[in-house]
Amino acid sequence: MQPIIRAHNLSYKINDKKLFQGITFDLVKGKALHIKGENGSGKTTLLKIVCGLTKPTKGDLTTNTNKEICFIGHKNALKQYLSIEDNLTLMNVGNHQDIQKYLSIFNLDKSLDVNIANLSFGQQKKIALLRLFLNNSDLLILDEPCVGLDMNAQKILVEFLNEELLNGKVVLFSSHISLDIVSDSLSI
Amino acid sequence: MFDIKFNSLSEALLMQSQNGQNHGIYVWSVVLIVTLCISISFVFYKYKIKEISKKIK
Amino acid sequence: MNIIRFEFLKLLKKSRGWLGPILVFTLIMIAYPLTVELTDIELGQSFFSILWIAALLVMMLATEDIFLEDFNDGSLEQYAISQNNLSFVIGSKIFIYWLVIGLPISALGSIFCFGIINQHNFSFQIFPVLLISTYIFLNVFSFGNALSLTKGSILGILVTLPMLLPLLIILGKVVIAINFDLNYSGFLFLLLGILSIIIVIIPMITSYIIRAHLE
Amino acid sequence: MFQVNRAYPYIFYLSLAIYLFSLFWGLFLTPEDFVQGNSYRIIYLHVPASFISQSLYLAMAIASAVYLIWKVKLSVYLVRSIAPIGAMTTFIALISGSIWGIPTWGTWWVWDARIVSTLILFIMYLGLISLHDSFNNYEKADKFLSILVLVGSVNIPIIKMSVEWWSTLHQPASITLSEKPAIDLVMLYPLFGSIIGFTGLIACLVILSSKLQIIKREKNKSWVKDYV
Repeated sequence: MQPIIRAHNLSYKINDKKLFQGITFDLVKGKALHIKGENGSGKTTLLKIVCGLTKPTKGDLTTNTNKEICFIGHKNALKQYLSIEDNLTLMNVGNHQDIQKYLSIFNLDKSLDVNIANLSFGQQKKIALLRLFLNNSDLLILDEPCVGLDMNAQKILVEFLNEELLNGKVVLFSSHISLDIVSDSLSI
Repeated sequence: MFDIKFNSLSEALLMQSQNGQNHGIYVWSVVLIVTLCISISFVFYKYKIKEISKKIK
Repeated sequence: MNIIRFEFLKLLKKSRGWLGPILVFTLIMIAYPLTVELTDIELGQSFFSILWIAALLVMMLATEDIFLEDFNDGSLEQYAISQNNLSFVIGSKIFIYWLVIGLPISALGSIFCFGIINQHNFSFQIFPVLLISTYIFLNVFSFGNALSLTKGSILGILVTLPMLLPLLIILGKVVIAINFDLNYSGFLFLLLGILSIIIVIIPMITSYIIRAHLE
Repeated sequence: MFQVNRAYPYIFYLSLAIYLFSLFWGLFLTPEDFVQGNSYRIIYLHVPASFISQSLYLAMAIASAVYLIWKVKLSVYLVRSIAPIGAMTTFIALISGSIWGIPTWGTWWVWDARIVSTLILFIMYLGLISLHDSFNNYEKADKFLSILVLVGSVNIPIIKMSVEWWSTLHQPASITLSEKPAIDLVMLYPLFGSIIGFTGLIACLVILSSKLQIIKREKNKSWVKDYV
């Protein structure tokens, strides 16, 4: 089977300082990869390289997917001055079939007209994760998805990811805490 | 062609023109500015190179 | 098409983003006659220089966070990852800014022109010139703002303002042309030509710059 | 770099000698100008500087195109190291021009086409330097610098054209003044000499400045450590 992501000997330098080097991995359908590492070891950079935002200094990376990549980064991509509803429109998930389900799970369905600026950090993160829950892609890339989430939401996230893996999607995530996902791990 | 157009140093400094104006001050101030700019930048770059070489050592 | 709709929604809901520049423009236009003795001739003489400078300043103000906000909250990241063409996104962003800010300002400018110069043919002829020039200003300033994305807009302006000086010279010429009834349409075509080059090139360069910022 | 280093003193002393000799020639040996009097002797300082200020920009544009196309790091070091020197020569051209203007035009500043476009060039040089210095990530800064230099280089002929176009209407009198009177051969030789000598001196400055840039940017490389 052809791997969705094939990374070969990736290295990255910033201002002539090596961040990481010689990273090689293959990910086939239904597999997950947990990227571990200390602060500043380049986890975010590696994920950005896989997304195609950053070019590696050396090495090749091929991604084999026709659909868009779903990327949840540190930044939420939410507009502070818009309501939840408008933000969902901007995410282009406004009329997804599952949207009511997730909104009610996260207890946000009653406050659709509240501006994002008035929500707590964790609630904002939950709305950003809606982009993941309602995704339409084969490749899910999550950068520290659990920061700011309560236990309940973390459980939902893990369940969702496991389900998506069974559906044959590829998940690539970095996290400091270990999540209950069947995954290979990569330390950088 | 190659004879100096001024008879003395003070004449060269004043550079009196035919219309009676002294143009020396303009010419010499430009000369001064150009020399200063060029020499200061030479000194500056030499100093900077020395400084950074010391740091690396 | 969705992108244009989304950008429109975003800008419209952020009222300080579009109302602010328009109000500043109006205030400059109102404040200008107060500084001159109220005789019509003198008012008319320097009205156009004030008009161009005001349009320039206001466009500067308008583009201040055209990319900064999206960069800070991560929307640009999402745009760059998605299959949308980034330069198309940027081009439509600039277009929306022009539609929401540049268009009203051009209309206001020609209304004030009518009020101060009191010749209706002047204000009719100045309107298309204002439309085109505000679009060019917006394009060039968004290029500058993209360059100095995280470093404040002053730097971007410092870097791009010298490039706009030729345009100001042309605008000065246009006023003379209208005044003496010379070759007005020639200038209009010249401005349109400049715009058509800029409208293609600036989004391309800007998308390259923004990709470099996102690295 | 080592070869350049070896050639550097020769270039320096040769061009210094040429420059001083032509300056001496120009300042003392050439006859006085009929119209402008002795103040025309500023030409031997002013013309080389304004010539160099524009050709340095051209050199920067070429170097940044090379960087953007072939990703040659050395060329962007060159761009960054030329920028302050270009600013300095433009400054010299502006100052010497305005001092020259006092005796000949009776005023130190005229809104003349050449002066305004030189002033814009000066501002652009300063803008380039401040843009590059405001980024901590060198690679980003290099990219932005070279893009801006290229965009600016497209603009420079436009600026020149439009400014010239503009000032012919407003200041018809000053234009004729700024144009050089048909210059005599006796005056032309030292002018060529001073241009060549000045170019050599500026080339030396560029060499020094790019040396500084290279050492600064490659300081972690072992060959730099061996070198210093």
